Amino acid sequence: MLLARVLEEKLASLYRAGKINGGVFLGKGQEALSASLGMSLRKGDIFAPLIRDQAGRLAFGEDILEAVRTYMGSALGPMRGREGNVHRGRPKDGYYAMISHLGAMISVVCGGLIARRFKGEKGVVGATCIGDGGTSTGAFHEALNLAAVEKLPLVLLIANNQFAYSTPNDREFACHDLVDRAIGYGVEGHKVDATDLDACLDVVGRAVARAREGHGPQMVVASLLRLSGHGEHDDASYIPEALKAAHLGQDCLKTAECTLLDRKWISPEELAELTGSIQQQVEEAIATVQREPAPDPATETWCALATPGLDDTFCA
Amino acid sequence: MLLARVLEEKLASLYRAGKINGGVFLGKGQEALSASLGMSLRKGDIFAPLIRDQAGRLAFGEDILEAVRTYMGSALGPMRGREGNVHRGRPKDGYYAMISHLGAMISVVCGGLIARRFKGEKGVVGATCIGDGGTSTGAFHEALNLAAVEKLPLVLLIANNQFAYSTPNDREFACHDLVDRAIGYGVEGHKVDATDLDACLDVVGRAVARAREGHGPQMVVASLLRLSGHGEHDDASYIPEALKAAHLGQDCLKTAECTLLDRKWISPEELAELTGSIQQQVEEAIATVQREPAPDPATETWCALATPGLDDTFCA
Amino acid sequence: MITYLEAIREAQAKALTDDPRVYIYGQDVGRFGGAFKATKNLAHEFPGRVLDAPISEDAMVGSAIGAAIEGMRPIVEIQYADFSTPGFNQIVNHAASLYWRTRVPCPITVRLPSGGTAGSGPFHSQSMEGVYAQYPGLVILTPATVEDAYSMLLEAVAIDDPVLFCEHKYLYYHLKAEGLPTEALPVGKARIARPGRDVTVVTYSAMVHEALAAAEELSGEGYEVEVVDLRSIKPIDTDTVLASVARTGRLLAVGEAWPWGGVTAEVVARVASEGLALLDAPPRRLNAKNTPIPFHPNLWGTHRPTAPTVARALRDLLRL
Amino acid sequence: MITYLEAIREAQAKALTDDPRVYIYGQDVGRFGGAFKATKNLAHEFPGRVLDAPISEDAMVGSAIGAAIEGMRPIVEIQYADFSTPGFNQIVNHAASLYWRTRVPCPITVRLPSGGTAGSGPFHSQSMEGVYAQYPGLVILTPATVEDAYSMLLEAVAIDDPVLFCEHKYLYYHLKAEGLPTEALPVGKARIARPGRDVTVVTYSAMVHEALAAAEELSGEGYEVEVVDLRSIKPIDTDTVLASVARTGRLLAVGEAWPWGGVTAEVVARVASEGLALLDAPPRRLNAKNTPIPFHPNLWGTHRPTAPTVARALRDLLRL
Ligand SMILES: Cc1ncc(C[n+]2csc(CCOP(=O)(O)OP(=O)(O)O)c2C)c(N)n1
Ligand SMILES: Cc1ncc(C[n+]2csc(CCOP(=O)(O)OP(=O)(O)O)c2C)c(N)n1
Ligand SMILES: [Mg+2]
Ligand SMILES: [Mg+2]
Repeated sequence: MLLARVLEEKLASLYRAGKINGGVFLGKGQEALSASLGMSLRKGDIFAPLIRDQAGRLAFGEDILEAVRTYMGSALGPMRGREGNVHRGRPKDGYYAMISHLGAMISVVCGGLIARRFKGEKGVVGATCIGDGGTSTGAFHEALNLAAVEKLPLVLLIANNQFAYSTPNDREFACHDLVDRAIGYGVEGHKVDATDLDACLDVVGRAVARAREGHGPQMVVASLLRLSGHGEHDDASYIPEALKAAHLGQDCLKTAECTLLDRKWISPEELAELTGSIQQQVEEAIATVQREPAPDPATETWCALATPGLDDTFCA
Repeated sequence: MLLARVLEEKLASLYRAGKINGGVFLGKGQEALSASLGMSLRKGDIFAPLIRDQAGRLAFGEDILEAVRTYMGSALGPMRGREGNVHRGRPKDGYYAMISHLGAMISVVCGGLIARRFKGEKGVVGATCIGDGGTSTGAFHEALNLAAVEKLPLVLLIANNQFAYSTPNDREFACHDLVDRAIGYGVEGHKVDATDLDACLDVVGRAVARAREGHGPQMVVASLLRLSGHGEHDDASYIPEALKAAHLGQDCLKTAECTLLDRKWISPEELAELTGSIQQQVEEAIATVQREPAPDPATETWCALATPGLDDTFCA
Repeated sequence: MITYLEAIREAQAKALTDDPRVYIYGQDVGRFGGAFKATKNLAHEFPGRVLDAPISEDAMVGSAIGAAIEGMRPIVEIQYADFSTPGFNQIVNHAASLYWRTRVPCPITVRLPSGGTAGSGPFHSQSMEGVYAQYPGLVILTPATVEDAYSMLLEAVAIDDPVLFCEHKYLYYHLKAEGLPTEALPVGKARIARPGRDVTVVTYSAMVHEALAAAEELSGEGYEVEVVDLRSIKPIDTDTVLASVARTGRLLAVGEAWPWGGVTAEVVARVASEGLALLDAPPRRLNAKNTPIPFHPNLWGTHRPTAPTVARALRDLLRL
Repeated sequence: MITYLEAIREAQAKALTDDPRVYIYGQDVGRFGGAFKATKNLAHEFPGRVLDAPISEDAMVGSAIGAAIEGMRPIVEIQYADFSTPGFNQIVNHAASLYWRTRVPCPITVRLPSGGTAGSGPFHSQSMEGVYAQYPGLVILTPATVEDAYSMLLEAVAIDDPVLFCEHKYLYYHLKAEGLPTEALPVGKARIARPGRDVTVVTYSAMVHEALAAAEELSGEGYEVEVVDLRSIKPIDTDTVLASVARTGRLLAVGEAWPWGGVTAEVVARVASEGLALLDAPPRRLNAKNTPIPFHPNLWGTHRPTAPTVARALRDLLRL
């Protein structure tokens, strides 16, 4: 999660320097939650991260080069400049690439799990994330219901960061707590305070284990606050100061660091050294990518089909 | 509800005689529920009935001629032969005309209620119905959530007749009881045994009253069985005999008649007379409509716009 | 004798037999065999591989995409093409873009029972192929014969891209053939359904039969009408269309869908831009009327093109 | 100086002022003023009439239809046109059919921030006007100027039918005018954006400006290019297009959307069938490439038509 934070802060500063095409969307404040999910998953599982899951992506095995390449549009990146920022993945490795439409990835993960079941694979988990706002989509409902009917080993992590872009929870839903939705789908529901890494590791880890053991879909509702704008173009001035100052406004990373230091699992010097080496790693990745070629329209295939012979040549 | 039953049985026999274009969809077994809703609403309320709501339509004030005209495609009907069977209404009178896509009417009723609120109208209720199957649509979720956020006086009646076409509940959802969904939306939930007219009048009436008094959306989940096929082309052989023989398989109409007779609120003679006069009424309506003109393609406007001047003349 | 509908069932049975990666997902497709019985007995013959779906078109298509990512070849039955709209997003934005974005193919087949029948009304009669065809990344098949219904559905399942299989409900029972085909034109090739030398009708799906009937009528008046059955509307076999217009010098494009855009616009635009010199008269189009599809058979019969209106349009065009 | 985006805000402010039946509904449109600030301050100026919606496009449009039935005139902002797909069903099947089915008009305006900008990628760049235009019952506006953004949005709200207002995101900040217009062409009339006599470019929205730049370039080479701005793509002002082609004898239709179907196919098909004799050369089309819209500016700049590619297509056409 430290790596995610450092990487994202660097991306944000590149954005401010005008070196990134399109937007930059940070998971600042959501690292403990996201990393817990990535760490609870195994190779062979399915993971479809969303906007604020840099930490989870890294924990699931993403190389930071992939992130930097996608943001900077390198031709060598997994998306070859065709897609940007958070819209990346390597589906063949179980790491699905989100489309922008909120809610859309949940049913896709369900389908991946159905396929695994057809193949007779056991003990596989499929996980994906959504925000408080994304729970209002029809896609969310249809997919979670489908998962429940099929009793799929799905872990659905709902990061309730209190806002959907600028829209507060009270304009997004009217239930007391989003976890109250679990019973209506017939799935197991969990709550977690996502400013607390220990709690995240525990609750998310338990949800993943329950799914793996065959207890069907697991819904985890996490409370937290986004410690950045919706994207880096947004100053998030709509988030009340009082909320930022309250418990939810705590930085999970700082809290985790303090805990480590308190428990003397790490010394201040070691932490500084770790941070330094991570910073260097990120700098190097960015320097590498900056030397990489941009995609070349002349060598693009400009064909959307896997079967080029079926492309409509008149449209070419 | 007796009228609805008699009317629908007559429509079914016309269908079997090949005198109806398209399908015929009955509300047989659902009359107590539907009628209770229609009776609990007032003029000035909004009602968007669904497939199996003939009884509710009549109770809300539909003339049986409108039903017969729509089924038989009379040019004098409210839909002028453009639409058929259950796809009818008079939106200007608060009686909305469903489109086929399940779940779509709920948000439309919400919008009607938002409009009434803008106009400062108080004490208005908007009601609509959906089946167990329709609860799986994204449209259902988005609309009910929107109603809850806006605290609209919506009554959503879920007729759980155990099957969506041939699909049983266990392939449609996995929660213990659909009423468990209410808490997840932050709306009030009610359950009712819809084979029992008294219970329906009580529970549905209470839900409508709660909505009217400002307690926000009300979800009523009714248990019952469809005593017909999905449409008259379907013999419903997928419904297990045991279920038909069980409590849910009771005919709400028969039960209601027995109650009336038991309580001596009506004598067998009066009931027979009533039935006879209703039958005559239906026969007359059908005879009337059979003499009415079919729509004439030559006098159709073939213009979908309310502003004919904006029609694309090249497409005419 | 085998009907168009039975051919679709047989193709699915064969796909399930030949390829363990195939499964079928859709409302009521299981024990019930589907609203039109296109999957009759398949759940019984292929246990666990024909699954009833909830009324959740978005999730149905979404889950098929996920399964395809993992190497399966799902067939999704949408109960009526009209009800694909709630699944529209997953089709046009997700399935259609997956390969281009990620290099992972998306071999799903979405079966769309399309087109009008008498008394079906605005929401059980639509022809959406032209709407979907605007999106890159989709293959769109519109079989007009029993043979094509069978062979093209098998091809659809084999194709590594998302295929929308627009089967026509009017043809389900109306169309019969002696038996299943043993060979077929490949997807992407149009078929000369009737050769002629005076005028070309380019059409597809149920309208092929209206065009053939009109051609028959006009042959009594001394005109030889060539009917081109496009078979797939994305890709369109422009070469075959141009070659036909080169022979006849006249073009009428006929479609059951609405008049703005769609297949007839695309066909006429291609011929105008690639074969202007071939045309001896202005190319013409005949489509459904620009309103929702009416319920009453009187209105419906006027709303869509039929043999008599095709014949009339042909006579007008031949006089030019 | 006022931008295209500000004109949209001003039109909404005026609609809210003039007509108590108007309200605005959309994600983040309230206090935040919308993702693009098209509703900046409106929530403050018109308390209770600019409402934040949940992320529920289907319900957003559905609720607008219900409000319209009851006599309101809602404006729905979809955050990006690309996100109208979850609301597709309510737009094409419900709003578009309501009047025809029930005689109750459906005066809703759905604002669709459309078209590409550098770095926006496949799901924040789409031009869906041609997809919607296939459906009967919709009016589809595609303003290319600050003046039209203002006057046509006011007209949209006044029209008794569902209007899709396709405002172009690239023009939001790029386009500026001296002030708001006091008069305007009515919806349904195309505009000669630049008169010329050698060739006609028919286009709309952001592509009008690429065409104008190409025309400028070609005027240096001695050619006078006429640019027709369609303004609305449903209805299409076919008469103005034909009159222009009658003057120039040559037609290039340019659109930012995908190449299959859509506006350019419809325009070319109309001219071919109604004005074949006017054409001195084959009509041509220039569209975006047939893939999703790429993220990287290098690729994006090649994917969509631009002034240089329009100019090249015009030179080819003038040589014929
Ligand atoms: C269907 C759809 N509608 C609108 C959007 C535009 N959009 C992107 S992110 C966002 C807010 C998401 O809020 P939330 O789900 O709470 O996630 P968060 O950004 O807080 O992590 C919106 C409205 C979208 N991506 N998809
Ligand atoms: C979005 C959508 N998908 C599919 C259909 C086709 N369809 C019509 S009725 C029906 C079953 C409805 O079941 P339920 O909601 O339980 O209502 P019931 O018929 O039992 O009253 C289906 C699948 C539809 N109308 N809308
Ligand atoms: Mg959020
Ligand atoms: Mg049911």
